[in-house]
Amino acid sequence: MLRVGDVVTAYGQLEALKGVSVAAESGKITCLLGPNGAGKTTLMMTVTGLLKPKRGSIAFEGQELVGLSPSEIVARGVALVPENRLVFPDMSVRENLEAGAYLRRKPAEIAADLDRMFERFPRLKERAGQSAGTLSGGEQQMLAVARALMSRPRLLLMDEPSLGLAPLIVEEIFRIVAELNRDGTSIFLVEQNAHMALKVAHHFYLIEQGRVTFSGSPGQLAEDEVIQRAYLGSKRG
Amino acid sequence: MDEFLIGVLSNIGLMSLLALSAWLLLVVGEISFGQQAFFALGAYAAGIATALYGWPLPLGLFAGVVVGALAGFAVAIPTMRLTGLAFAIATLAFAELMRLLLQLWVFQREVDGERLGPNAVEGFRGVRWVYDHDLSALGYLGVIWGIVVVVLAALFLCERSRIGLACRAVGADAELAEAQGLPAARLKILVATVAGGLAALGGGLYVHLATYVEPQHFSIMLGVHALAYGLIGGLGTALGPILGVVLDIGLLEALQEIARYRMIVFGGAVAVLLILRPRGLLDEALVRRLTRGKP
Amino acid sequence: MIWLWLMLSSAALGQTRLDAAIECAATARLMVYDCAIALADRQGRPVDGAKFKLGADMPSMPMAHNVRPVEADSTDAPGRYRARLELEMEGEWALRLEFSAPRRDVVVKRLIFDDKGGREGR
Amino acid sequence: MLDLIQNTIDGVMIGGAYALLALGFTLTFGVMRRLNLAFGAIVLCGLYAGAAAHQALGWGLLGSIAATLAVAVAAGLYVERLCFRALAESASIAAMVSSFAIWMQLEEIAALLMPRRTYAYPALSEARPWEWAGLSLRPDQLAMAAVALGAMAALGWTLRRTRFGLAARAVATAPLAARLAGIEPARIGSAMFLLACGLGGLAGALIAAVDSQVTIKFGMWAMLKGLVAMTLGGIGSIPGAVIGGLALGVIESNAQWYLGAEWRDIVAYGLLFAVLYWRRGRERPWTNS
Repeated sequence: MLRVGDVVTAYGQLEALKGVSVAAESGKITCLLGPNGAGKTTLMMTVTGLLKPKRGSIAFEGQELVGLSPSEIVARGVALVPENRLVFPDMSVRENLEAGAYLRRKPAEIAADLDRMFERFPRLKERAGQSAGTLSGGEQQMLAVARALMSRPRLLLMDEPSLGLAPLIVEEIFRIVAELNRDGTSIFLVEQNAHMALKVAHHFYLIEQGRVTFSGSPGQLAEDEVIQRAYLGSKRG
Repeated sequence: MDEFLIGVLSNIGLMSLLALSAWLLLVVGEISFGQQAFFALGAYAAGIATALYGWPLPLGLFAGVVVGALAGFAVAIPTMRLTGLAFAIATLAFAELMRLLLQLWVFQREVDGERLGPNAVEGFRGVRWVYDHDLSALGYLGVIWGIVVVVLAALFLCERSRIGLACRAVGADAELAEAQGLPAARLKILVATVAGGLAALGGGLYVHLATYVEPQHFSIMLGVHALAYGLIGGLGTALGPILGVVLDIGLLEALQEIARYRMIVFGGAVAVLLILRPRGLLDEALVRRLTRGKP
Repeated sequence: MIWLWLMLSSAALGQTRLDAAIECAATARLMVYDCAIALADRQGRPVDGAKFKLGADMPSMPMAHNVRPVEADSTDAPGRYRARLELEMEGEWALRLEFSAPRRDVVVKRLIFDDKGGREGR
Repeated sequence: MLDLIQNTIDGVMIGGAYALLALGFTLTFGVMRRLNLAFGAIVLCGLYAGAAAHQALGWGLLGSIAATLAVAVAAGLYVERLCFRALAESASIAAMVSSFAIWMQLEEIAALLMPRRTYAYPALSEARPWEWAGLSLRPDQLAMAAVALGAMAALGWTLRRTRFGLAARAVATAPLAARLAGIEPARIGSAMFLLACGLGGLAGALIAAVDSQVTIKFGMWAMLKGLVAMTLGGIGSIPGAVIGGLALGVIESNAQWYLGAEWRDIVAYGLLFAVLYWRRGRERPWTNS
């Protein structure tokens, strides 16, 4: 469904992605594991059009995404849950969700989806009128996921959903990830938390210093080694 | 030399000092809408010294510089903890306060049977040291540009010194510079003090050329022009602000056919220029390329 | 060097200072004014034979609006001169009389210009 | 006491127009993080167009206001394209200086086309002041305040209840997240810029109609009042702009009454400096809006 081919993305002279090729299959959870600074967030921002790659191609359902604006990419059905639970802190929970449906034009469908989100995330319903900045970290992460879902993506990208959250909440997040996938959303997530990610992923990649260094199913590589390389990278470890 | 040309060249020199003052603050990353206040203080102080107390011009100018630098220091202390737009508006508030207070200030003495000195909105007339001492217009032009050259030379020396490098670092990223152990706040206060003195020097020279000043000379219009010249000419070198002034007042004013449309041409040209070169004609990158390979 | 030269330059000259009264009338051409200037010394006696140019500066933006100075002509009336001035817009202008005779001097007058002419005042 | 009440009423009336000017700055600053120095000149262009329509074509109040709004928005479009749209995200100083250059340009064009000192603008109302219990109320000022209030209410509704308002607030509070939701900040910024110019034009038209004239100095005046009012209420805050505008009006009218006309602006700027000092000049784009 998503094919990233030999993508190079640079900040000035510095190449953060040095030719990355990954793929996410329809109906599956694909996971990209790697340490800080390996290029995970850069890849997410490149796929969503926030960064322009120097070269390479990104095809979604056979259509090229490189050159499209973030807004056009959202419209094609790719949505990102950004790192650090980037919500709109001064807007209410409900408004955050409405903003997620910005590109959709049918009020009735949006309202139905809003109800569905409140059903899935009852905590958000309780706090619908509250401003998002007052939510706890876990609640903000739920909100960020729900907001991305409001654009009705066929592929949901997630950038380190477990970052900075308590273990119990991390488990809940991954339970939701698995649930969403069961309901038919394809998911591509980047993580440092290999232990949790390997539990849900159908396929995973390792990325180190801007290059993909392993590709396979969970179990193909010893979990200890994956964890080691996902946190520290192989060259330093 | 044609008198008009002498007049234009004199104005370029004077405006350059004010533009350099605003440029110095831009180098450390601060936008000031208020350098005209120090220009005003310099003009009033130097004018009072020569016209009311009979001091010689050099001493009068020096008095102006001292007053301007002290004021620059005094304003910098409460404003330096502000950043960005807040700092810019604080400098604007100070400058407007200064101008409004000058509109109220009467301080007159009888000199040779004539009452002289700041007279509220009427302004400060009769600062005629240059005329009383029969200094020609060309001679005074020499004085102005002599001073500009000395100031430029001093700034070039500073640019290569440790303080100069530290200022550039603070301008690029104040927080990072501070993390590296540079006293960013103190450097900014130092620069604001020097900038105050520099603007005051320009003001002192201006009042002796014009023989009179009045508070409305020093409105925000003057200050924002100075700021714009600094950016248009380029942030990379002290020659930048001078280039900015020459382009506006010099080039376009001198071409009398288009003088009436000066701001229309210049305003549009500046907007286009800044799209192409957002840090001015002589920006840091160009200056680095030009000076590379030299000792 | 410059300082030294300035310090050594001549001391204040004893002189008679000039005073000027200016009134400008609008002409058929927009922004062109005929100015009548009356020169007197401090005792109020008309001053004849002066040579000066009339320039203008906008107090709201000093150093930028340089109107090219025009030579003033003497008239038959004692102490009366005239000059034709072209401005950029109506409003407040500081007119600057730059004398070369009887001695180098400057007199600045502030006038407000409108469609009828220019008068001293605020 | 009666004086204080009268001054406060007068201050609130003019403060409504100040608030609109302040909102003009705040709306652009919130969405674009840019200062539009050409704001006053844009308003001036609109007012000159209104005055020209009144003089040359004999248009009345509503026609002149319409001309003012139309030309202010057109001038705003020019400034937005040239100074803001074209400059990259990091060049905020360049955008500001560029807008200053266009301020000069617009003012020069205005002065060349209409070089007179003052131009007549259709009066808002020539009805006599109402007197009540020693207080007097000018109907035209009341109308100005009412229109300003109406405009602010409409703006509030737009920001809270429309898709555009939602997007604008999203861009103001978290631009990156907004882009990820499919919102295009550049497009929202342009629209907000034009809306701000329209509000500025409306404020200018109201003030010119109360004075029934306009001069070339109006642009600078409008810019300073807007900037001061915005900063008094907290840079970038929408309720702050409204409060700052009203506060500036009330402070000015009381200072003028008790201290004299020459102290009016001194008090305002002194207070501005103090507020910046005490609040450390925090920029709070659109919080609590």
